[in-house]
Amino acid sequence: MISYLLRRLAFLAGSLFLAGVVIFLLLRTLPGDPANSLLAVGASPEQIAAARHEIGSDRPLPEQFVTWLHQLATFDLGNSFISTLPVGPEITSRLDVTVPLTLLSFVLAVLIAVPVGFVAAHRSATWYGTLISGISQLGIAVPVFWIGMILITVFALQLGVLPAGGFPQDGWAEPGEALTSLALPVITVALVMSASLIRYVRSAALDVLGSDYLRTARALGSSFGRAMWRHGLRNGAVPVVSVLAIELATTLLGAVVVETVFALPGLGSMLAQAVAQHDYPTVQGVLFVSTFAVLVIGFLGDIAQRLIDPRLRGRLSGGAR
Amino acid sequence: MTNPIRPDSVPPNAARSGLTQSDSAGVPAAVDSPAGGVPVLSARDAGFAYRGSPPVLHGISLDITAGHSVGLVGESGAGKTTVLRLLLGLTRPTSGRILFDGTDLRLRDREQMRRFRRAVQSVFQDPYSSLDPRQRVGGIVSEPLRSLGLTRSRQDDPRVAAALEAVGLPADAAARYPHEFSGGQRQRIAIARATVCEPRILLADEPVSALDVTTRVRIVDLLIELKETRGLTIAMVSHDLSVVAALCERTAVLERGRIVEQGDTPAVLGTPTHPYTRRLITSVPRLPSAKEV
Amino acid sequence: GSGNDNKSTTPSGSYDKNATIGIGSLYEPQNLDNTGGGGQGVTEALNGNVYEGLFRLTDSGKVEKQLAEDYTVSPDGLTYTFKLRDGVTFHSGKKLTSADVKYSIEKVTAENSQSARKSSFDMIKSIATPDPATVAVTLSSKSISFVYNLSYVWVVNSEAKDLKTTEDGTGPYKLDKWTRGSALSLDRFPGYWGTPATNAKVVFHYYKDATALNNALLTNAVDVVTSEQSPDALDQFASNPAYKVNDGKSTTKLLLAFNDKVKPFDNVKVRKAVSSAIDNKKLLQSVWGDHGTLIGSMVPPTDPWYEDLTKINPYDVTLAKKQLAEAGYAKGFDFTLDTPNYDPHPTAATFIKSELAKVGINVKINIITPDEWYTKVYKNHDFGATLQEHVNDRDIVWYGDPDFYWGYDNKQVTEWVKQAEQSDTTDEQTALLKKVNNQIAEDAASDWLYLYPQIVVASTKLSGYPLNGLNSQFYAYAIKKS
Amino acid sequence: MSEPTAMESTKPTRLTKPTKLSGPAKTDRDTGTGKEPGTAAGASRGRRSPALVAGCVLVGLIVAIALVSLFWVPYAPDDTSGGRLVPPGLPHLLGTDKLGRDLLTQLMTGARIALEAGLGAIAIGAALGVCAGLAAGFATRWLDDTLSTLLDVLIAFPTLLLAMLMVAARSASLGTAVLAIGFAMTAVIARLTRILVKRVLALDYITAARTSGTSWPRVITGHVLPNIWPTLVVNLAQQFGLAVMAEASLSFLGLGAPPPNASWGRMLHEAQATVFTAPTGVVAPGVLLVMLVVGVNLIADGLRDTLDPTRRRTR
Amino acid sequence: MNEFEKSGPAVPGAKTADAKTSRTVAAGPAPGPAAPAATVLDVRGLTIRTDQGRALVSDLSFSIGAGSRLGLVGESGSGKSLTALAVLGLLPPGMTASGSVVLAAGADGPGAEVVGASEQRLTGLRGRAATIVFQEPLTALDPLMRIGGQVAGPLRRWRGLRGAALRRAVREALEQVRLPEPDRIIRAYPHEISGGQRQRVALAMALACEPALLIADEPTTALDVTVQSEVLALLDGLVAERHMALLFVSHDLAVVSAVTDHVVVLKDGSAVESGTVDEIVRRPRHPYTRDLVDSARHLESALERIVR
Ligand SMILES: Nc1ncnc2c1ncn2[C@@H]1O[C@H](COP(=O)(O)OP(=O)(O)OP(=O)(O)O)[C@@H](O)[C@H]1O
Ligand SMILES: Nc1ncnc2c1ncn2[C@@H]1O[C@H](COP(=O)(O)OP(=O)(O)OP(=O)(O)O)[C@@H](O)[C@H]1O
Ligand SMILES: [Mg+2]
Ligand SMILES: [Mg+2]
Repeated sequence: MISYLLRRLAFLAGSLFLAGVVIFLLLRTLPGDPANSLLAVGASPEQIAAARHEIGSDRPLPEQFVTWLHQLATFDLGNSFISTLPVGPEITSRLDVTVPLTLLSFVLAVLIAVPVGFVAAHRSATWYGTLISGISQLGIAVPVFWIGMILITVFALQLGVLPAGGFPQDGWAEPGEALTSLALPVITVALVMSASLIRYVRSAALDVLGSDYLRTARALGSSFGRAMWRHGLRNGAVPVVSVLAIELATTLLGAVVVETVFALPGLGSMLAQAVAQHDYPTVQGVLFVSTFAVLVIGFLGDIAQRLIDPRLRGRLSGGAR
Repeated sequence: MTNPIRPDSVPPNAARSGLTQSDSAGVPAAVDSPAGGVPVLSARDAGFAYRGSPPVLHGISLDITAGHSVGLVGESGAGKTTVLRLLLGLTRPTSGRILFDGTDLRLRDREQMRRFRRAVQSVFQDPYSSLDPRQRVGGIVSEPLRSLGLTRSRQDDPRVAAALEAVGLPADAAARYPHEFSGGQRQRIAIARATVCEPRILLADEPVSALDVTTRVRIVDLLIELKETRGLTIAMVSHDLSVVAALCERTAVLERGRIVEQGDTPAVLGTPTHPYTRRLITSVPRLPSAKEV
Repeated sequence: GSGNDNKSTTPSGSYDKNATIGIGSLYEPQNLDNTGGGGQGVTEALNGNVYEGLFRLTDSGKVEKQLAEDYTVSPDGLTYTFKLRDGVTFHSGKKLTSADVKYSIEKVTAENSQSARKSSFDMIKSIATPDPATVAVTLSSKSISFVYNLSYVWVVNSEAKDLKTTEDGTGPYKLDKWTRGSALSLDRFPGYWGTPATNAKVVFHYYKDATALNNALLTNAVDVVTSEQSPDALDQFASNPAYKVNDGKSTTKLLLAFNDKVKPFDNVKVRKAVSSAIDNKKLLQSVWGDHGTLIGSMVPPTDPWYEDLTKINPYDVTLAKKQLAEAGYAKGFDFTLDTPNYDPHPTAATFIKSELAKVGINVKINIITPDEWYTKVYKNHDFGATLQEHVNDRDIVWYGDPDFYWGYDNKQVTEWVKQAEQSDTTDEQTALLKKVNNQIAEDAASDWLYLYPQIVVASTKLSGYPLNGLNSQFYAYAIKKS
Repeated sequence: MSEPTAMESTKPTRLTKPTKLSGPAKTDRDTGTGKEPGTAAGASRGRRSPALVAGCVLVGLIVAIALVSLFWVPYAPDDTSGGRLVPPGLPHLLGTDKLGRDLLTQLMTGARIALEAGLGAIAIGAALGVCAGLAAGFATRWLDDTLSTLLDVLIAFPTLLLAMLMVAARSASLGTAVLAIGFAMTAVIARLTRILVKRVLALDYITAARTSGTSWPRVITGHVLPNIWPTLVVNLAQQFGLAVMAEASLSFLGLGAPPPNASWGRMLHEAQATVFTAPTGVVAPGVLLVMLVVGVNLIADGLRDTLDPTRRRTR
Repeated sequence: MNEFEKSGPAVPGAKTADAKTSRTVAAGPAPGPAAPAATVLDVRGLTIRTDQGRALVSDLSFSIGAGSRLGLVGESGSGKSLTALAVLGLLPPGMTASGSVVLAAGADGPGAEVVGASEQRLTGLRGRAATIVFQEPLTALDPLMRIGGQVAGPLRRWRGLRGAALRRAVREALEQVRLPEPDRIIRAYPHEISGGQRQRVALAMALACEPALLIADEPTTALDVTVQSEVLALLDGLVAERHMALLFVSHDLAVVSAVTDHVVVLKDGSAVESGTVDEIVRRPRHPYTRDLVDSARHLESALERIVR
């Protein structure tokens, strides 16, 4: 396990560097002049040149890359082309919204999906088993923004029980208010996420239900519930955990839509804006932090899987499937 | 070609090599090749290790001579399948050599490989995974012919029909899919595929282990028949000593990657010297004798 | 402070002196420096609220004295001497001096300044500070707009360190907190030299999406929306007694700008035909419902030289066809319309396409990013026609620049524009620019599709908010909440 | 020599090492009985799956609408003569939008865009993904380790992110969106292909083919591809649904097909502001979108049952 | 229970033949309608259908008395495993059993009907009245749980052991089935031990329940011959020691004859013949049985000639 951890960590570092290079090159090959966005329509060419010089986009690529790497090494993500303010602190402040949003949605989705998915599998022959599968099928097909729009219309505009969007200016200094403003977005994301999770949980549960070890446990006199608890849960978790890691990463990075609908100052909306403005350092910074997060989530997912499943220990790659 | 030397004709003790022999230094000579001449296929002091694992085979020396079918017995994990893979040219030994018709088998030599593939064919244990479910039987059986450039046709080649007939399958089988056949019939299809290009040697990995006793008998009979009518030489892995006794003139006993005993079957199984062989023989479950006590 | 000129919002009797006003906006500042790329949002939030100039532009477009108590102009019109108001302190506590004013002007004209107004100060020769209360600026040529332009110059503390995330101005509010991506809050500044603000705190809440902004107003998360961009949602406010929809005048014009130097738009008749073929009224109606105005030219009603010129190129399809025939395009022609990818341009482009189809002109819509627009259209003049919104007031003068992107080159107009700037009196300036205005309309230099409405939607509890929001400023200090 | 009939011994007696039979090989073993042990649902599904039929009906409807829109729509797509936000009725069956364009017309052209987006993305994703997956499937050891971990990482990057980057580079258009979605899909398809290839390669019939002298290219075309395509097709159908959704989301964010094209996502975005005054604008495109995606998912499920009856409903 | 605790190292199964002859005398009930009082399992007219109504097992009847051994023989797919599962009420979902399966619930109380019993009732029966060892030792054990934990499950449940006593019992249970290095195996995961070892673990778990009836569904088919004979001998010894009844399922007549005294031959889900091992092997009456016996003899003969 230790050697696995070391190898996996080395891989993590390698991926991160690679991702850095890819992100950097990707952004530099994009057309469009960042300096353009700096200036209102009335700017003179001299002003643009000056602006370019200031942000360093006139220097040769390798030099820019080295500068960037150097900054990274000192935990500095550079300054935004547009606002000229440092990128790092802003990302941190945005994470205050995105991370709780993601984690809460994730937890809620798991809380919904695990029991529901299990029932769908255990009772797959009954009408409500079919109904659950049907609803989750439908849930996958409904776009996030549609659910968001409907929730806003019902809970914020009609009933007026929850805010329609936004996030308190003081953030988590007022936990109650912060939680209330995250309520609808979290429900939205959790609904969408659980729709697809239910299917994974259902299929994992079906595998468990048909497994020999469960049958053995029952043959030895375990009640069904006990056997499920002792054996089913962990075995079912193996394939689900690898999916969970991906879902978590996807939600973390895919928060753009929900952040737009709910006007949340999260990482997603920051990225969307930065992309539109060609604000390379910001895009770069957000992407890098996201990549880091994805890699770490993947890493944790792998570790979790290996903790659950002794058969995987020592194998570098290959999830449950 | 169709005159297998009766194993009984060789005196038991003369035809046995012990454990010590394969341990001796240098490249051991083919152990007491029977009077058949040059072995078609042989392993010389071959060792093998799967990448990243400790070696699983050590100094394996084995000859397959025309007319002398060989049975490879041993417990699970002893390395029987691995030996077969080496002999099939699927992997290169990590040490030692594999010889085909007396020359080194070179996996890159296209010409030699073509001759080799034509001469050496294989049958596997699991009749379910060894046939491509999405090909018709005709396509499956004709595959060696097509791959070796002996025919272009998928089903119409007379050799396909002949091969199917030889294994006791109806001619219309060619147009059907494997899943329409039972385990025993599937194993027949596999044998038809292996014999369609008239190979000299058939390497079989537990060809009957997956079958019911009744079916097993029929397949063994079929193999005996093919030996006799076609002069086929079989090299077979099996943990079922009865099958080895019925089919093979010679037997090699493998234990933890080493050949601990090899020689003519009656000698090895009749008067085993190695304790493992002895244990193997006493372990075989027997029916109560036919006569009432 | 300076008087409240927000006439149209009736002041209600009693109000909460310690109210917090929530203001919803789509324009978040990039940073807090208007010479360093702060953008439209920083003007909206800080101009007049946190920072003040020597002069200020009222909501109706008048220029008033603010930090300048008085000023004189030398007879040759080249030296302006400003006398500063006494007793003004910055939020940091420092007293305002002439050095700060000099510093502030130079900040706008500095080489690395990103101020859009930078070029309007090109004629400044020198700035002198004979005593702490006096600033004398010498110009190299006469500039009638100088005082007006000074209303854009924020007077900042010359000793302030970080003006990008903090501030040090003299206005009625000081910055409480700026949470990027989310909100910016201002607190009443107790040491303000003038009339204190009528509320204790204002919070600008920023939204990326008009619908989200409207929802915020509907759920009382904000009290007022500075500039409504989603007219479709107005019905729900108009019919609700809890809200008031205020129709103000903006300075933002939507232009169908021709490249006047290339075929077929180098032909006045073609331009006039196109202008006449498009039913601007219907376009405005479909984009903005009953809001917004048609002006028929480049000048918004808040500019002193405004005239209603919608008659010059009226909507008249037969006339359009006739003019096309006269220009030799009886069968119409094809052209590509470079359209920025954000609203309302694509919508307008679709509309124009369907209108012009009726006179046989086939439009190909080419959607481009703002970047591309800047490079392709603005810099390289590589286009036939384009759509663009022009937000500033007093920007008719661009028609006097033959090198501007639309390539309108009329010697007479260029001369008039130059003379106007050199005029001695505003009347003279106004008369000249009116001539310019008429001429470009006659030439159909562009098709001025419409003038945006400036719609402020507010809770009926609120009064005293500005309505026109010229140049996107939003004076919050007179807002009262009952 | 009589053999037991196929019916009698559909299950092998395994006497030695447990051989884990997986996916494709297992597939047709049970087609004999047409049943899947352990799942009652599997047993009740006949050869013509109701899911498949329902899915075909839904998708067929959308396809029909899209096809009709090629030849006929009630109004020209950019005809603005309808009047602002006319409620449903005659002559505008579903009413008009704020520009006075006919909603039905837009919905119909939107169907075409949705299908184009789905098909385009799938084409790109499948072409690249299957090739990459094959390569990784045949790669050994560290190369495979690297590739598969790389794919894992790539999969975690959401389609939207990639699309936003590409849109930033190339400006919003249907082509860009499709390209981006296709690229994002590549990793998923590649990973699946890799797993399927690995599974098939471990089976004896591949070894048999090799010992028959069959060359690698012929092993791929003759054995690997035919045995992985059913599962692949099922997955591609699912990805199609996701692609359609992704396009709608992009359009919703204003990064998809630009305005004259009436993408459903964009229609939803535009209608957002008028949820109360003109609800048809929000409901109609949403319903069609859901119909299409549910339809392809049903088809995927149905295909799995018919092409691949033993595979449990994974995902 | 006392017996269990007292029993030292069990007799190795080397003396199979002796044990068997003695047992045959103490013969349990012959499969037939009249079941004596000590019946542990009584199956009457058992029919198993799929949810489409196809009968996979039809009208099967047999019974087993305490301490006796019955073999169920038949080729692949003949319904042996389904029968075994039906006895425990563990049929896969969608399959239904009809007829009657009565398990002796207590020492001499009235038998409990399995067919149609509630899940709760079945849970009470499973383990104590009867339990099963499956063919596939790898999949029958939970891959994610250490062996120790898995063996502890039934011990805790049936003998109420906790803490140190439980740990000791687990170790003893593993020693009973003659596993080498029990301490290592306790900590091992199923994939870390060999097939034969796994099957012994499964056996230990089943024995820990101290069932009245042990069902062994092809428990050795996945094993090597050498290991197979060891496990068979072990099973033989332990069952005898505890005076358990045994239902042994296999397709291999030779294997069945090594451990049981009575045999039921199954073909296509119905019994074609039944009787003592000797009768079946020496005088098969039904052609199918004859075929089965002949095949086995045929294969054996080759080896017989050499080994004698
Ligand atoms: N792909 C592989 N990678 C690593 N080790 C392997 C691999 N395949 C087999 N081994 C190991 O090599 C040894 C010999 O395996 P092999 O399959 O040749 O045995 P066998 O005698 O055929 O066994 P069986 O009777 O169970 O088929 C075993 O210890 C096995 O674990
Ligand atoms: N879950 C299931 N659903 C449908 N049919 C099944 C199921 N399980 C088994 N069968 C069928 O029931 C019949 C009897 O199966 P069973 O497993 O009892 O055979 P068996 O005698 O144990 O065979 P083997 O020796 O292969 O284990 C077979 O035809 C099999 O295909
Ligand atoms: Mg093997
Ligand atoms: Mg069975």
